[in-house]
Amino acid sequence: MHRIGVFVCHCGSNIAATVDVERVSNALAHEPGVVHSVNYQYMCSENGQQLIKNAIKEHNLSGIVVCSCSPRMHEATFRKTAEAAGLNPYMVEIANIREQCSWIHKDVEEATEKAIVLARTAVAKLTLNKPLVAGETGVTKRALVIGGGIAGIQAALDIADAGYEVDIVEKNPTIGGRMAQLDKTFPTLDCSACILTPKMVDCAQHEKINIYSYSEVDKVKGFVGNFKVTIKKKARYVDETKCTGCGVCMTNCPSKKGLNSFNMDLNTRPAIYIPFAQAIPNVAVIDPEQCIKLKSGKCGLCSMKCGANAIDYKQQDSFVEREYGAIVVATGFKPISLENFNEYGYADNKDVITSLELERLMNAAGPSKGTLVRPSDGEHPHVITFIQCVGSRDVSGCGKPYCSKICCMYTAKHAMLIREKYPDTQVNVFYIDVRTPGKNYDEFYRRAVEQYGVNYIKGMVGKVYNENGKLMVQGSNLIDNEQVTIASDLVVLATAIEPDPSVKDLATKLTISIDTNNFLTEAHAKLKPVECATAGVYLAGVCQGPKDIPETVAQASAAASKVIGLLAKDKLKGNPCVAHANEMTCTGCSQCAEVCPYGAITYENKEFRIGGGKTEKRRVASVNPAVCQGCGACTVTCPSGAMDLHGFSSAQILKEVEAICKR
Amino acid sequence: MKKISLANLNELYSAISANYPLYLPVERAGEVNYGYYEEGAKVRLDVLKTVKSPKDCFFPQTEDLMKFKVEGQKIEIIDVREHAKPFVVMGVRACDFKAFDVLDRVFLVDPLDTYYQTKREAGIVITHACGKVEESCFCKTFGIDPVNPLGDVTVWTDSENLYWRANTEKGEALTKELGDLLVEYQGNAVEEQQAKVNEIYAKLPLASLTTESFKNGDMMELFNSDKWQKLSEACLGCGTCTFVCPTCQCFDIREFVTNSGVTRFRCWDSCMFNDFTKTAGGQPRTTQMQRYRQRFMHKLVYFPQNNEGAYSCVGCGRCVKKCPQGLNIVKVIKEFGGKQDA
Amino acid sequence: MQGLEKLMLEKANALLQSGEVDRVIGWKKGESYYDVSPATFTKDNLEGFVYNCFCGANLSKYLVAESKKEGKMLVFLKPCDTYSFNQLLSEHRIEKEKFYVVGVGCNGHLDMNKVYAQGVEGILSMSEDENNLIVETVYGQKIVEKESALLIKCLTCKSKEFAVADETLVVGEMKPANPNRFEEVEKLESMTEAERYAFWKEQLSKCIRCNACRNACPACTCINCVFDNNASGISAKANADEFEEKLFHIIRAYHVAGRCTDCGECSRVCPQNIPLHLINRKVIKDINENYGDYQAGAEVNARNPLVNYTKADVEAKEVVEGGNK
Amino acid sequence: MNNDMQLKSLIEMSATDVRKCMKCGKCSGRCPAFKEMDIKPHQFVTLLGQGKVEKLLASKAIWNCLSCLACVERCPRGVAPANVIEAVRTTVARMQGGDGITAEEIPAEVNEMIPQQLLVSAFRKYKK
Amino acid sequence: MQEIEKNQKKPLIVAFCCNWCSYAGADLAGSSRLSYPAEVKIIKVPCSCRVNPIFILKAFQRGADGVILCGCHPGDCHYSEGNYRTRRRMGLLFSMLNYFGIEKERTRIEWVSAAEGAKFSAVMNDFAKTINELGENRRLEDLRCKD
Repeated sequence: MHRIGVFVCHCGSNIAATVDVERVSNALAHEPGVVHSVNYQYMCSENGQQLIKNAIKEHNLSGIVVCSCSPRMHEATFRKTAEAAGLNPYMVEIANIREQCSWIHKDVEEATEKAIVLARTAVAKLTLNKPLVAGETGVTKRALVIGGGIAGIQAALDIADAGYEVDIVEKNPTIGGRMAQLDKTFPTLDCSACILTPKMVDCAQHEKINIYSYSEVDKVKGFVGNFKVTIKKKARYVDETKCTGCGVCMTNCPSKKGLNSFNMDLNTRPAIYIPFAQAIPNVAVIDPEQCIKLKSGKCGLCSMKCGANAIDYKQQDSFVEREYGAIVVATGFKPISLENFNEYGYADNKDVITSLELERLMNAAGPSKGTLVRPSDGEHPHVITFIQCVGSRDVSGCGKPYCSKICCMYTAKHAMLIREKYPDTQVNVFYIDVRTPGKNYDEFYRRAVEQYGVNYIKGMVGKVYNENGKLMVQGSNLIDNEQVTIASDLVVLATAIEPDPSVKDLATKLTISIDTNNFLTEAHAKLKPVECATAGVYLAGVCQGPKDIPETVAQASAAASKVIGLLAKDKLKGNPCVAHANEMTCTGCSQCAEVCPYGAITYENKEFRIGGGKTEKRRVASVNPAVCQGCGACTVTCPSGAMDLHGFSSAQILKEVEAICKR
Repeated sequence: MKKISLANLNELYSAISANYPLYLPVERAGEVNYGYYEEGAKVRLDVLKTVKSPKDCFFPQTEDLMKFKVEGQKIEIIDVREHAKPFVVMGVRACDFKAFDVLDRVFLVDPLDTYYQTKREAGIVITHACGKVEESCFCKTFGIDPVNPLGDVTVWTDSENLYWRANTEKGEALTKELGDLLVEYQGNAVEEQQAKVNEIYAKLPLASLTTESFKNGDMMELFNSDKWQKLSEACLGCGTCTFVCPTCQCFDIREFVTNSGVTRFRCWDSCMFNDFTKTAGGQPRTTQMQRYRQRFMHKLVYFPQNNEGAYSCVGCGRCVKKCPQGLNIVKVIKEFGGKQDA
Repeated sequence: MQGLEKLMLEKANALLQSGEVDRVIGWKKGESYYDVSPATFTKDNLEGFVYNCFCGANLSKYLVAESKKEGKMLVFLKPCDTYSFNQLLSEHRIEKEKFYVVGVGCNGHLDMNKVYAQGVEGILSMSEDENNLIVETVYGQKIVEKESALLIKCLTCKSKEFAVADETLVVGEMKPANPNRFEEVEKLESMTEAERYAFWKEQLSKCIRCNACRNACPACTCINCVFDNNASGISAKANADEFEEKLFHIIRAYHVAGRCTDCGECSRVCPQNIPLHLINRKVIKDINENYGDYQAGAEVNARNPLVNYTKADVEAKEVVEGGNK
Repeated sequence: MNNDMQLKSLIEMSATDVRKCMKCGKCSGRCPAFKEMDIKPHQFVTLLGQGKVEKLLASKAIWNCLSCLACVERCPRGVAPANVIEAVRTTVARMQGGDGITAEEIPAEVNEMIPQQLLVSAFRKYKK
Repeated sequence: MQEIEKNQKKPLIVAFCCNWCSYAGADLAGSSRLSYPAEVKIIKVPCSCRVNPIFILKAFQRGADGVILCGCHPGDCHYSEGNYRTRRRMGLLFSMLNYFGIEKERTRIEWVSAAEGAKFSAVMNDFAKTINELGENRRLEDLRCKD
């Protein structure tokens, strides 16, 4: 039997001036189930709350309805009040008679009538409320960072510094990512390696950080606080624990024709290699496609020369299963393929290069040891032309519709560096717009123009063609309304960037959503920029959208702080207003799982009694309350009505409808 | 005997409906069911089998039983039984008329169903002899004479006239009220038609259908027969057969919350439904086979055992025509009658 | 049809004998030519196996229960029934391994009501050839052209493709599907609101809530339908008010929206001949026009439009105004 | 026809959304006839966007355009400047009446290497 | 007299508002003192995608003359995609209701953000006006409820 108490608040005159609160409390006193109904000046005040607590004890109330301001204001307050008096906090309903009644109506009669209806509706709902207890789950105090670029490194270091274990999974043989390939960084022109490699070393030496290099995420199970991840360690044919990184194997390897991907394929490397000098882990890896021993069984030189006896041609892919409380996705980017942009002659001319290739050409550790030379003939280029927005802001279907964000700045950087190092070089930049928001960014760009005399031409390039060994860059100069053709020695394309392709597969494994450009979608564009809709998964770096290094680091630290906040908890208290399936009526049709944005629904085959002493196995849905966020999408999709939502059950809402329509 | 030309039937309907609500076969949206006569209604007296039987007029598909008026914490109980005004049901075929007898055996014995009783007493029944028979008809199996039904008034129709014979005081009174509309008739059109119908009935495939095997059969043996499984396997568990049946009388009592209280009403239930007689403790019949068996055991075995051998099937053939999957009582009767159980 | 019946019987026999299947679901002869019933057969017990122009039922419905039994079953499916089979697979209601699907060619099945409507009375026996139904009656022989007595669902046949079949049995050419199956829906859409209201009010007033439409529907496979479940808030055993007539049919159509294959069983089984398929077909038309063409059951595990969305979906208002006048 | 109607007709005939243009000048950067044109390809797009019908109709460049569609092919925004030029050209041609050259007047010895498209567009472009 | 009053009664409008945007939008309308008719009564749901067609039909059965769903703007759903689902489901439901002859103006979806108090009020005023002009819901009512 219900023993409901109704408490009508005056809110000073906010409610009482338009709603006859006395009439409301009297009318409600006669409602079936109501045993106590009063009104008071300020229910949310200490005295008001005490009045409620006393009434709960005195009248042994089973639930309370507070007719007051919006539940968004004081629902939490009154739930605490109820709890303090020994009532389940979910046995509280609020009738919003201020924002949705007294404040918008002038006529006392009308407002009072409406207030009574709203109060009755709340009572009607309350009669079907059930005490709810938020479920609790433990938290595995370890985080997984997927991707070992600057985003992953920063996130891992921040989390580890807070005292939690972190695993980094990096698909390449070394961490470092794209930033390791860069020469200098804008807007300060620091050497990229100088600021990155110490962080890489920190990672390697941090007692809380464990790096799974040359590894990939294979399977993800579980939910926030309790992920179970299977990591695939690809065979590198070198025992990581033994290899000292001395490099003897590299010098002795007879198969030296492999393209050096770290150097953007601009030069070659041996079949056994360490990607670059400061690689972390500083351990060799064998490219099985290139290794003579692995392909034909002959050779074995590296094994013979290895003093540490680290070479293991029989190594296989291996799998480890680890548990994590949180996951940071930091899978980074790659430049887009230029196959749709024949007009720039990238495929046909060695001297048409991408900006990332230029980074390697200018890098002291690069293929030309830092001397800028033309890839075709090793000559010093005298006229260099940059083309911006190659594949960015392109809705024609050939490129990407978005702005890649970093190109304006790095092109200015390149132009400036070249002019500084080789003052005899003429540098031209074709641009559509120069976009330089950011601290000291526009100043940086202006320096390129004003101090270094870089020739910025507003207009886009129509085509690049080779004429007598010169690259003819034909484009518009919109300011002069002219078509110009610049004979250049080197053409640099500011190629658009896109999320690393591995992210698509990963998104499916993590049940996180992906936009039309394959960027991962954050939970809220403004207020939850590093969270995913799937609880416990966070985003850092370009996998979420184009960004430069400072932004990436900031986001990585933000994601890390979210992870730390999560791992700091011993128990995760769930929202008890979650979905639940009635196994007796569930048919296992799987429609609910299809609409669940959180992947909270799974299916299992369960045995049920069907009468006559018989049983049958049936597929039924099961909701993980720790993952469910309580949107209710599944409840409407379920044709049999087996799926319902605590706190907003179908019966409760129908009862509200009934009560509202009663007149 | 009196008669009226078919051309003047609308006048007859108007005259009757002037004094009584008149309930008769009416075509609506392409189907013929019993409905109230009103100006412009498409009366289809010629149709042999209405989709639903006329049992609705005494035992409607839904019927309010009582109301509870709730005000605050006060509850008032309201009796909704009205003093029933006389009404006329016209066009009732012999089989359907016999079905009233079956319903009477259920509702008019202790405990008396006063809702049914009130309507039954207020109803004036005009039966309509069959001028043709269909291959799905088997009323004679249950001793019903399709060409000579009773009721308060019996009518016959041929291609020209409607012939009218009052059988009871109620019928005589109604005849008198109609005055000159009906004229005296002395010919033998009725007898000729009767003979012809009987002759055709004899030729139809179900003419020789008999229920003898059920009369003498052992109830437990019939119940435990393994034939039921095969007979019922296509049954979808819908209620078509029970809802078009003129004798099915099961109902459920339910409540509806109105704006001022609660209305308690009853509505037809079907033993074919999987929640039939479901209670907190469970269900007596959990499989469709059991439900299927119940329906026919009831009609052909249990009911006769409790009612001096009267079957609760009248051979109207509606289930034969309407079962979506071609199941029907004829198949059951033949299965148990045609071959002796081993 | 006799040719096909012979092939089917041979196939059933062969598969039962070889042990490939343990059971067969097909049709069993009735008391008369037209009251054939779906039935299961086992090895050495194929007596009464029949296939004629009245075998219009969709056998897929029975497979939910059959799938729970031991052993493998041979099922004969017409092209339209194969879509239901796939849909049931998608919804995990049946297991493919439990069935050997033989697709049978189809040129439409007959509606006995339409035979009666042609003045056929006092039927003694029937037979058929390719184009005609030959009826012996007490009044003499009557010939009914099959084309004139097709079930509504066959008149508006959606497809002659087998969406799934381990093998097919087709005798002669199948007539093409009807490309204009939405015509009747369009006719209703072109009416005014008041006319449509009157149309459905009259049609649905006939509904006796026998649940035949629901129970025959291969998409309605809930263990406990919301209309039978007192906890749902809408359970009812009769249409106590005009509102409930509409409620039942709206919710019924809505619950199978995106899952309905347009097999037409709802209309076929309705004892009051309410054109129930026009409700489901309206939903299909709306889906096709607003969210892209979709045929439920054409592919296993295709994503039902009702559990899908695109960010560019039209607003609800446009869906309403797009079709209806 | 007044200015507004002419503008409407030009927009319709162009069948391209000039508002999509982000003014990058790629069209003009590609155009092989750029130097001969008084109004440049990108300007056709801009002028139509600004509704400057008179300026468009007075353009001589419409007779320089080769209809090679270089400008259309790689516009990053999917705008078709050649469509605008074609629309202006057709409008001007219609205003002039039907005195263009006809297929019969093409000498038999025309080089087979000349693209068909060029020939067909020539019928519209050149007056007798 | 009572009979006449009954016939002239004001229409009843049920508004389902999602907790995150529209309910907050309604609150903002309230704190901005932007009035809308008292006939509008709000039911809070976690997300517009929680609204089952049964709720809407039930509202009409019990005597509502109009039903309106309010949710976050597409793309802004707290649960990221709930309102997209609502849009599809309700598109089909409303179309079906109209196919049955129920006046299309009786059902509506509006996207109202937590900042759009003014829009909430304007929408409700407009919807109430539309329903007022349409008059009582006769085509989807349950006469028993009037008892």
